Formats: sequence, structure tokens, C-alpha cells
Amino acid sequence: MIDDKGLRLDGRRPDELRSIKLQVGVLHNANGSAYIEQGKNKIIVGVYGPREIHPKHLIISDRAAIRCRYRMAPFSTDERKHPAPSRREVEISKVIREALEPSVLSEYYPRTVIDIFIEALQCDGGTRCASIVAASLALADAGIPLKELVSSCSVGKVKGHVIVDLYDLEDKYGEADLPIALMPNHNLVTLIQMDGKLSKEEFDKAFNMALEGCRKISNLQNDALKRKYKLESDTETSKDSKEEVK
Amino acid sequence: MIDDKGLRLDGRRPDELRSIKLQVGVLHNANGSAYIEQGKNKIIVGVYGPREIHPKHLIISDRAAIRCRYRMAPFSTDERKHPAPSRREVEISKVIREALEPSVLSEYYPRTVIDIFIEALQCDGGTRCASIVAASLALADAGIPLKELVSSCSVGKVKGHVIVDLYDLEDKYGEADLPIALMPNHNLVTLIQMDGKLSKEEFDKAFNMALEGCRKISNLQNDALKRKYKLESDTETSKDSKEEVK
Amino acid sequence: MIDDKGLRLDGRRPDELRSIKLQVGVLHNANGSAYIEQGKNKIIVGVYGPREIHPKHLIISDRAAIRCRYRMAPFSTDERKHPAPSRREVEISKVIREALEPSVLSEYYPRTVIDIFIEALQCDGGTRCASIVAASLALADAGIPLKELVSSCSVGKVKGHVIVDLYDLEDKYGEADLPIALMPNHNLVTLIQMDGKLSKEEFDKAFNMALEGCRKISNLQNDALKRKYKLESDTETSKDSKEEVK
Amino acid sequence: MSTTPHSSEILTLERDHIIDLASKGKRIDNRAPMDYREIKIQTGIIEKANGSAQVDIGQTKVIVGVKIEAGTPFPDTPNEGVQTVNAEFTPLAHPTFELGPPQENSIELSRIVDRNLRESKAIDLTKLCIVPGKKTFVVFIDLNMLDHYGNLIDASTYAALSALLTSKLNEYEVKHDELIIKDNQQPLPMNDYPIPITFAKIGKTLMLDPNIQEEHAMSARLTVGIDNEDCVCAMQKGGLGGFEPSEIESAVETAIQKSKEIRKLIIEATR
Amino acid sequence: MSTTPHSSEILTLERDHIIDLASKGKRIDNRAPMDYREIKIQTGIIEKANGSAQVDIGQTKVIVGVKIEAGTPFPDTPNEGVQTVNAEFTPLAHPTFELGPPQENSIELSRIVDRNLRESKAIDLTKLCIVPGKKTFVVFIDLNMLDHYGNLIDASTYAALSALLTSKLNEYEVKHDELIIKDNQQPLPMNDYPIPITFAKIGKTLMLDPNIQEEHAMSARLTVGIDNEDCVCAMQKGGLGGFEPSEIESAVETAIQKSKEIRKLIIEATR
Amino acid sequence: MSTTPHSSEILTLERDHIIDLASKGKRIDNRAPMDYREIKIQTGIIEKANGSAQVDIGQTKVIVGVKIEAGTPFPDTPNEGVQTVNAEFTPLAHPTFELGPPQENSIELSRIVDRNLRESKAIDLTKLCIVPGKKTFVVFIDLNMLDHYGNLIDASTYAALSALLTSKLNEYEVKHDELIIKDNQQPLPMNDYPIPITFAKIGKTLMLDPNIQEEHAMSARLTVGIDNEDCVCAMQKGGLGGFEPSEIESAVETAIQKSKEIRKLIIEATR
Repeated sequence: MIDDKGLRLDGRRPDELRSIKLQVGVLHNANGSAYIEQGKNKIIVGVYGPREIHPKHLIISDRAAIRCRYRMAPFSTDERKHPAPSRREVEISKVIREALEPSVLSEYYPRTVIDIFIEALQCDGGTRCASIVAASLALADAGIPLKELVSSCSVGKVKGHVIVDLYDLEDKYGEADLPIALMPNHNLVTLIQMDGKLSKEEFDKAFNMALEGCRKISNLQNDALKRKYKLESDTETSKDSKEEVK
Repeated sequence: MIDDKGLRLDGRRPDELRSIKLQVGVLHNANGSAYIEQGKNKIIVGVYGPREIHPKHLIISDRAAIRCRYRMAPFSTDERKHPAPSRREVEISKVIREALEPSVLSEYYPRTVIDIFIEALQCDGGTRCASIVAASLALADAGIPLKELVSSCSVGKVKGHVIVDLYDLEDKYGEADLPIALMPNHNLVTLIQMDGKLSKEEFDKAFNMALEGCRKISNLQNDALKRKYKLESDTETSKDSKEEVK
Repeated sequence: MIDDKGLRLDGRRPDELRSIKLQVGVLHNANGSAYIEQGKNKIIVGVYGPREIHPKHLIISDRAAIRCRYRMAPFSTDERKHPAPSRREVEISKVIREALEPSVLSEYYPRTVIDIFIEALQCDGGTRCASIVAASLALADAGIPLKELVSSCSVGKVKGHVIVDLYDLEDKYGEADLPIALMPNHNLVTLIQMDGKLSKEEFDKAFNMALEGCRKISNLQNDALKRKYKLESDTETSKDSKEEVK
Repeated sequence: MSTTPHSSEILTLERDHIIDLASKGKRIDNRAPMDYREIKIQTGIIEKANGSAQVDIGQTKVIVGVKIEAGTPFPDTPNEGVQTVNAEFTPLAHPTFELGPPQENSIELSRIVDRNLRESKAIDLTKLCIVPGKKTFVVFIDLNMLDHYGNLIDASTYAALSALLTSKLNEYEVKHDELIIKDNQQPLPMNDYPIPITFAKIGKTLMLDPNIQEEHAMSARLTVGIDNEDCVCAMQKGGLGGFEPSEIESAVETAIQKSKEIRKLIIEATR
Repeated sequence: MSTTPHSSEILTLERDHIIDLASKGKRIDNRAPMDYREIKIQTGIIEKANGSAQVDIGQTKVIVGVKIEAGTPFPDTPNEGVQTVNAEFTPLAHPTFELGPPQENSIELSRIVDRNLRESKAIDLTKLCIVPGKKTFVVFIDLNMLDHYGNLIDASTYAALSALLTSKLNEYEVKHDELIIKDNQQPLPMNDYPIPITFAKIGKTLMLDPNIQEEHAMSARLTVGIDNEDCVCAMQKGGLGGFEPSEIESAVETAIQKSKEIRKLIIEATR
Repeated sequence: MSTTPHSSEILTLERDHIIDLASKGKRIDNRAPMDYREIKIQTGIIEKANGSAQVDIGQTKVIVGVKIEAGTPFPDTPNEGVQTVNAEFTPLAHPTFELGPPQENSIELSRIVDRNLRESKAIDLTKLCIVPGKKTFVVFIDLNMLDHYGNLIDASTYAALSALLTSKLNEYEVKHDELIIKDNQQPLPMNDYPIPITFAKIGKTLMLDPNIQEEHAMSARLTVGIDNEDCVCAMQKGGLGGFEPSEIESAVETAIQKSKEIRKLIIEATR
């Protein structure tokens, strides 16, 4: 999985991220949206809210509730995924929500709900991290007040090497996987999961590599958001057409 | 499927309907009910309402909501049907509801619901049409104000012949199926579906044959309703016994 | 199944109950709880309430609603039981609720609910009776006002012999099973079910043996309850620690 | 979760009236306590089923269809057929069924019907095996409530029994592991005619065959199933109250007598 | 249970405005009655699928992925492949989908797409059998709504057709009853290019390709599917109103003409 | 859909009190920050299971049963056994579970327990294959919460591990493709004893083994699983807040130390 020159199957260095493409504001109906391509991962996120919440017993009196659904399209995986939500998707929905919660100023909108809908159109490893990256941008695009954007990146161990941003094949043959999410300015890790086997030394190395990855991706997020705002102030037409239907 | 004399397997002419038996007011508890036998089709319909609607979010402020469930009994088909509702039953429930909606003066009863429950006890082709015929009578029997009764009939193409009111075997080997529903006095087609293959000429022929079928069945519906009213005014006893439990 | 000396496979006489262990107040969170071991049967019951009821349409204006769930743990049976509720568990939940209803002074707490949760941890025949015995104690432990405790016992016919309190193996090869529940002071049978084949004479014999079994178990219930009250008044510490978290 | 049902739909006045009548041995529809309403049995109404019947008890209407198909035997009875009962509380049968009727009622009903048939060995399942351990006939008994005006248990069981007694089984061959169904038919082999008799306790009185108004006024319900040999084959108590032991013993006696009449009715209707 | 949907989200004023425009042959987005919005077709966007396409009709966006896997044929077509269509109304596509959209809409949509493809025999299922009666290819067509701005039926069918027309099927061998999938691929065998054309009736006027505002203002919807030979292969009426017979006849004529244009568009995009 | 949970059941006053105590390194039940409550382990309590254990951590009570049955291996591991974990939040364990607890909590719990066991290769699945690719042993690990007073993750994993360590596997033969189960039993082959250690972050302080009051007051939760070789085998963060990187690094160190104590406890209890 790692050749003589220390390069990976897809030619990347151990600490090299896949190419990442971020787009903000890609959907018409959603209040906010974003799209991420990270290697072959293709994920689209739509955000609605703050809006009224049903059923009423979900109301939280002093903050907005956040709801999150992560879903893999049936055609997103090598073998077709059954459309019914899997236990894996249920758990990922929860950890993504909990990764985003600390960044949202939810107390500004008590008794409402903010809905985050994530569609993984193609999955190639590290989709929970890529989903967080896009979802945070979609929240910002919806005008939801945030403390800052949440970045996310995973690190793994493959054949004894610690490498960043594993794709599917590396993940499959890897010995450990460590996805994290980070609010860089608050120095707050908002998601961490691990499975596999890492000594304390390996863990420390991997963890720091993941933090570094988050910081890099954080820059890309900020760029994407700026591009969107620039575009909006440049093109009055597109802005108007959006307002018309709201 | 069509013999030398132009007759069908069951001896009917191409434009001949199966024998139809209609009964109105066959159930005790339902506010209105009707029963249809059309060939081997045996379908019973019960209507409740206008009545209170639960859950509340289904309330429509300026009209009655109409709910419709079409269900095939497990013993209604050649092979036993699993009791869970199939996708086919879900779609048929919808097109039947939409076939009946235009005939109901639903604005007379805002914030209520009218429930139409259809049990197909035996299915032998064309059950959605037969269900509409009976359901419209059951609505009338429930005293729901209607613009007029909705009639319904299907036409198909079998071995190149356009024939009316297909039964199961013809349907199975047919090349096309075209069920329609009609409000005859309003000249309004309230259901049309098609599958198969029809040239424009064949379509026009089939469509007109179906309209003709609807008009014939419309007469039978009116007769059935008159019989019911006559019976009710004749037999005070039966009327009283019905009132007693309401 | 019955040897020359009239003894059963596990050495019991025909009218001999299995050894029964009853404990009241075994759970911390539940408002009331009880545990029963009857042979290899191990069943724990927790009661919550009277408390607010959701959804609101379940409110009964002149009494408390009682809800009851009987559930077999997946590991409770010889072959693993699928976690989804079986039709058998649904029916047993109902007959247990109906066995307990007559004993509860539910009119004291209108518009509330009393929840009875029964977990069968190990099942070895006669679990519905054992569940009733424990559930009635758990209701008392929760401080729910009762007319009296409900006792319960089953009788069966095995190889022509009428015997009391069948365990799994006897039940499997038995010719009839007759579980009953009794409010002894009110002389009221609150559960009776039967399957198998019993002549009128056999039925009368079995029925009276079951009533006798209920009366014996009733004494054990009262002892268990007294032990609990004695314990509580003796050990102030344990009582305090319970109050602290309520 | 099993939940205390609502009973709001009957007026307290009507309930009190029914209880008051009961104390005088009278009923709201003028029957004697031990009378059934009129029982009407029609068979052979669903041609596509192996057997079918509609039973009306007064205004209560139940239709039952029997379908017999090849399937897999249970591991513990490799040489026997399979009997399966399913009850559907169709929403047209009663205004409350729309609300999503407590599923427990239809499950309980189907299990009572199943037990009456199974415990009396009504169907001779030993004759339904096709290839031991591999293939057997499955008898699907589907109960369809059309109009609920009380005593669904008896109506459903009588209809199931009538449908079974008129059910036909296709002859077949097994050739090279393939099941070949032939056209000629035999009656489904039957052993017994179990008859459930249902009592309502209203006030202090037991009444047979409660109608729906009486069901709302009763404190408890008792069903006693009696087989051909006058043995008890199934019992089920329902409802929020209970019975005194002597009431149960006398109910069993009554059931043994009453079941003879009804068995005769069913035999005649299915001959 | 099928229930009359809410329509509260559109203002009555807007609805009246749209109906008023329609009476003058005008539309809220300035199209002519028989114009589609701009149709944009992209294929090959999901590398892991056998075929895929995204179709935008104006602001409406649908993505379709095709997966082809080995499975079991239906008993009545032992020598044919299996086609299965599933539609997901993803909640990001429309604010009302969050509320648990009436499942009937997604079921109806998938069944309309399925019928258009099936009745025109678009996929040559006869070439997908692997071992007769035992193993066949199953073509899973998954429709994923991303942005709902009206006319999901046409957008979904065009996307499904585009995805199928660019789908690849792996070559294979059957050795000792084992299926061995090879690396080289062939196009999925296709027979026909069925094109549904959807009309909205607004006031007395028929309009093609309603946007979402028009869907809320329309009294009824009619979809006519036309195959390569200008024959009608599928129809479906929806909505609370109806059509006069003459309207239906003229809609069929229009659909035959309009389908040629759109078929050309799809052929070009999938070449 | 994952939804922000309610936290109304704890009084703000109590929460503030707990956070205030934490700032002084104190806890509401007088423990030191790095203390567990008393851990009580009982095994062999369900005779019908292959293995079972009840673990109490303070007032928290979890019972786990292990059933081992023959089943089908996964296609990608044809030579291995199957491990499956299922968690049931029984409604008697906590007053809020009645409301239909967010299913996500029980799914997350079962997946954390599963990962701890799976990633450390605790069960030697390579020894559970019966017929490669066809038949294997399936180890069902069913977690049953009886009383929820905080830290269900640790209690459940310790109980699962204790149940597995005392599980027996029946010997068997395969004769003519038939599996014959014998009476004599061997211990289930085990490789590792993974120990999860759960931290709560309350204010700025990390606490081990939060009780339920502390769980309501904590901003986030971190579980670190440690295997026999002091390696990290599983981690999971939960809750609405986050951790500073240095907190995570120090939690891993603490977990490595603390896990030794608890592993010893479990080994002694299951010897």
C-alpha cells in the first residue's frame, strides 16, 4: 500500500490530502447548501431552518434543536446499498450532528429546528468527515450564526504507516481509522472516533496529523465561502432570482 | 383470445361489459356502503364521514380531506396476497381518490375527513374501475353531497383487438390497458392511466370505447341508487332499525 | 413424565409448585419493581406512574390508563428469540394487563398512565403467571393503590395427569395448559386461558388445583411485601439513598 | 404495548340501562340471556379461494378465505402441514378501527381462532405433508371483518370452520423433486369441529353472544371452545373485570350444551 | 391511506395570478404554454454506478444511478432480467419533504417511471438472463430528487433513460454454476427511448412542464409517454380535477410531437 | 434523523451545582474525579444462554446474554465466525425510555460495544468456522439495560466481555453436511480483553464514569477503549460540546492506566 518512495497507491504522500472541490449554494429550495468532492466522494448537503418544529414535543425552550440525517444513495457504493437506513447511517447521523452542535449559536433561535440533510452520492472513504466539511458550509450558507466553521479530516494506519485522508481501498486494508472534527480557532475537537489498533505513540502522531489535515481543509472552506459571497455581490441577477421564490 | 365470430374467451363481444351487480347500503356501521360484482370481481366499499380528523395536521381549513384505502384481501387473488399493503395498492388508493375528488362537494365540510375504505374480496381484472363505481355509490349512500356519480371502465388491446372491460386472463395476455373514470354530465375524465402500446388511432378508438363503457355503467349506478331509495321509503322497519344504532 | 411413585421429572409431586423466590424493590429508577424466580423462570418488572400520558389521545378522563409490555429477552429461550416483539408477546401483554386491571384503583388517578414493563430474562414455562405475580408486587411497591395483590398459577395435563405449575419440558409434552390469575379475597378470576383438551371433570379438577396454587403463591407475595416494608423501616440508610435521587 | 382502551363511545346512560336490564335477565335487543342472535352462514363465495365463508351473527359480518399453498414445514413438525391464521380489522367494519385500532385486538382474535382449530386438531395436518421436512401444504386462513356489531370471536371462528369444511385440496404428484398440481380436488381432511361460545358478564349476569352495545357495558368476556367430544379445547378471558370461579364452571357447562346446536348449524350449512 | 394533500404553502393570490395569466396563454416565468424550461443532461457522474445521469429542468434537479447486479428472475419470466425502480424524495429537495412526505407520491413517481420504461420495453430484458430460472441481472434504477421545482416525473424519467443509455454491463462467464464477472464492459442493451410529456391544466389551459408554482395552481396533471414509434406507452392523470376528453386527445397529439424533440436531446447527451 | 435531545429533566440548579463542584475537583457523590463507582460482576446467571453476566456500576445495572448458534458467514470472511451486538433500552431502565427513546442511542451503544470487541479481536472468530463459506457460528451478544444511572457504555462492554469470557461452545461434528451438536462444551476462544474507559467533561474538568446526574451536566463524553497490549482499539466522542486536543491526549494516557485495574477485576470475576 506504500511503495519504496513512500508513496501511496494513488500516488499521494502519507500526509497529502485528496483533491477537494467545494461549492456553496448549489441548491435552489434549501435555505443553505454545499457540495463537496473529495477524491471520489461526492456529497451534497441541504440545510433548512431555523423553522417551526413538528412534532411539538421536540421543541427545546432555550435553543434551536438540530436535526441531521446522513444518507447514502443506493448507487453510492460498490455494491448497491438498500434504501432503508442502516444502523451505520443512524450512528453517523448522530456523530455528525454532535460534531456540528458546538459551532452553532443555537440559543439565538429557541423553539425552532435547524435541519441538516446530507446525501452521499458517491462514497469512497472518509464520508463522515467530508459531510461535516460540507454541512458546516451549508449552515453558513443558510445564514445560521456560527462560532466558526467546523473542519474535519481522518487519519489511518495502513501497513504500519500513519497516513492522512484514506480512500476506500486504504480504509479496507488499514489497521486503524481515526476521524476527527475541529473548530480550529476554538481549538476544540468536536468529533473523534477510532477503531483499529494504535499504540500511544502512534495515536499521538495520527491525532496530530489529523489536526493538521483539519487546518488545511479549514482554509479551503473559508475560500469556498468567500467565493460564494463574492459571486453573490457580483451577480445581482442570481441573487434576485433566489429572493423571488423565497 | 378472439374467435372467428369476433367473440372473446368468455363469449362476450368486443364492446360488451361483464355482468354487473350493484348494491347500495350493504353495511350496518359504515355511514355509506356499496357492493359491486363485475364478473368475478367482488368489491365492498364503506364510507365514514364527514367526521373529525386525526392527526390534526391533516386538517384542511377550507374543505374536507378525503382519505382512501384500496386493499386486496389476502384470498382475493390466484396466489395468496401478503396482507401488508403493496406499492400497487398504495398507487391505486391514490388514483381512486383523485378520480373521486372532483365529484365531491368537499367545501361543504371544512376541517373534516371523508374516509373511503375499499376491500377487494375477489380480483379478476379492472378492480380499480369497479372500486370507483362502488365507492361513488357508497359516498352517495353516506349522504355526502356530490356533483354527480363517477363512473369508470377500462379498455384494452388483446391480440390487436380493442376490447372493453378486460378480465384477468385478457389483461394478462393483453398488449395495452386503459382504465378511465368519467363524470358523464360534466364531461370530465377524472382518472386516466395507460400502459402498453397504442398508436394514436388505436388510442382514440379505445378511449371512446371506454367513455361509452362509462356511460353504460353510469346508468346502472343510477338504477342501483334508485332501488336503494325506493327500498328505504318502502320499508320503514329497516330504516328505523338503522337509525336506532346511529 | 410421571414415575411409579407419582413424581414428576424434576421430582415434584403433581400438586407441588416449583421453588419461588420473590424480591420487591430491586430497581433504582423505576417507581416500583419486583423480581421473581420460579424454577428457572427469571423475570423482572418495573412500574412507572401514575404519570403524564403521551400521546394525549390515550388519556382516559375518569381513570388512569394502564399500559403493559411483556418482553422476552433474546437470550431467555433455548433458541435465541429475535428482538422484535412477537405476536405471542403482544397477546401476553394484553392478558397480563387485563389480569391486573381489576385490582388497580385506577379511578384515583384520572388522566394519567401507569406503565408496567416486564422483562422475562429466562423463560421456563408459566412465564405469564410468574409475570403477573411479580407485576402485582411491583405495582404495590410503586405505591399504586390496589384492592389486593393478584396471584397467578397454571395447571396442565401431562400423560393424563393433572399437575400444577408446569415447567417448559412438561408444557411441551403436555396435553393441556390452563393458566389463571386470582384476586383471592375478592374470589375473582382475572385471567383464564386454556389450550389442549380437558373433559368437564378434568377441567373442574385442574381449575381447582390452579385456584389452590394461586392461594399458596398469594401467601408468598404477602411475605415478600412485608419483608420489603420491614427492610425499609429497618434500614434508614437505604431509604435515604433512594429518596435522594428521586 | 397493551393499553387500557377507551370506552367513551357508549353513553353512560345506555350502559346503565343495559346493566339494569341484565339484573332482570333482560337484554337491549329482547333476547334471552342464553340466546344467540340469528346466525347466517354462506359458503363458496370466493371462487379463487380453496374455501370461503361469510358468517353473519346479527349485524356482525365476517368473511373468511382459505388459501392452500405449498411451503416449508416447521422444523419440529417435519411431517405435518402448517396452519396460519391472520385477522384484519378492516376500517370499514367499525368507526373506531380507522384510528389504527390497537393491533393487539386483531392479534388476540387471530390467536384465539388459531388455538380453537389447532388444539382440537380440527384440520388433519398429518395428511398435508408433501415431502417430509422439505415441503408441505400451508393452510392460510384469512379473517376479514366487514361489520363489527359484537362477538367477533365466535363469528370469526364459525366462518373459519365453515370455510375449512368446504375447502378443496388439489391432488398432486411429486416428480423429480417438482410438485405437480393436478386439477381434481379432494375435500381438505378435517378431524374436528371446535365451537367457541362467548359469554359477557354484565352486572352479575352472564349473557351469550354479546352485541356491540353489550360489549361496551360488560365487565368481562369469556370464550369457551368445545370440541366434538364435549371437551374444552380453548378458553380466553378478556376485559377489565373478572369472573367468580362458580361462574366459570357454569359457563363451561353451558358452552358444552350450546356448542351442540351451533355445530349442527355449521354442519348443515357446509354439507 | 391516500389523503388529500395540503396546498397551504402557495398564496391564493399567486394561484389566482397564475390562473389569470393562463387564461391569456401566459405563464409566470414568461414561457409559452408548450415550452419546456431549459433541460440540462449530464451523464457519467457517479463512477461507482453502472450508469448515472443528472437532469435539470429549470431549477428542478434529479440524479439517477443505475446498478446492475446478479439476482433471481421472477417465476413468470425465468428467461428475463429484472427491472426495479425506486424513488427517494430526499428531504433536501423541498421544505415540505421533511414532514414525512406522503409516501404515495414517491411510490407513484417510481411506478410511472417504471411503466414508461417497462411498457416500451426500453431495456432489452431478454438479453439479461444468466442461467434461465436461476440467475439473471437485476437493473436497479434509483431516482434521487435533489431540488424539486416542478415536473419531477419528466425529469426523473429523462434522467433514468439517460443513465440507462450510458450504462455498462460487465461481461461474464458461468463456470461450474459460479458467476465470474470480467472487467470488459458492453453497453446495456436498449430497445426504446420512451419520453413522457407532462401537462398541467391551469384554468382552462393546458401547459407543458409545470414549475412548482404552476403545480400548486393546476387543477390536474396529465403525463403521456411516447415510444420510438410514436405510440402511447404510458399515461397517468394526477391531481384533484379532471380533463375533458378532447383535452386528452389533443394532449396525446402534442405529446407525440414534443417527444421527438426531447428524445433527440437525450440521444445527443448520451451519445 | 438524529435530533438534539431534551435535557429538561435535570434542574438547572443541580447542573450548576455539579459544574461548580467539578471546578473544585469534587463530585456530587463524593468520588474523586478519577474514581469509578463500585463495580459488581456476576456471571452465569442465565442458564439457557451460552454465557451471561450482570454488571452493576453503582446503581447502573446491565445484563448481557450470549447465544451461539449456527448461521451463515459473511461473503467477505467465509472462514470466520460472526459477531453481532444488539442493545435494548428496556423501558424499565429509565423513565424517559418510555417515550420511545431516540433509537440512535441504543444503536450507538451497540456499535461502540461491537467495535471494542471487534477491533481488539476479542473473540477469536477464526476458530468459529464450521464449513468454510457455508456454515459458521454466530455469536449473538444481547445487551439489556435494567437500570440506567449513567455510563451505560462501560457497564455494557464490561458485561459483554464478562459474558463472553464465561461462554461455552458446544463441540460438534459435521456428518454428511449435517451439523451434529454434542453435549460437552469448551470455553469460547478469546484473544483479548478490551476495556473502554469513559470520561465526562464537566466545566473544564474530566471525570471518569459519570453517573446520570453528571451525564446531564457534562458538555461532552469521551470513551477510550484499551486492549491487552495497552493500545487504543476504539474511541467515541459524544455530546454537544468538544474536547481540547490536550484533553484527549491526557484521557488516552489515563485510560491506559485505568484499564489495567478494570481488566484485572473482570479476569477475577470470570475466572
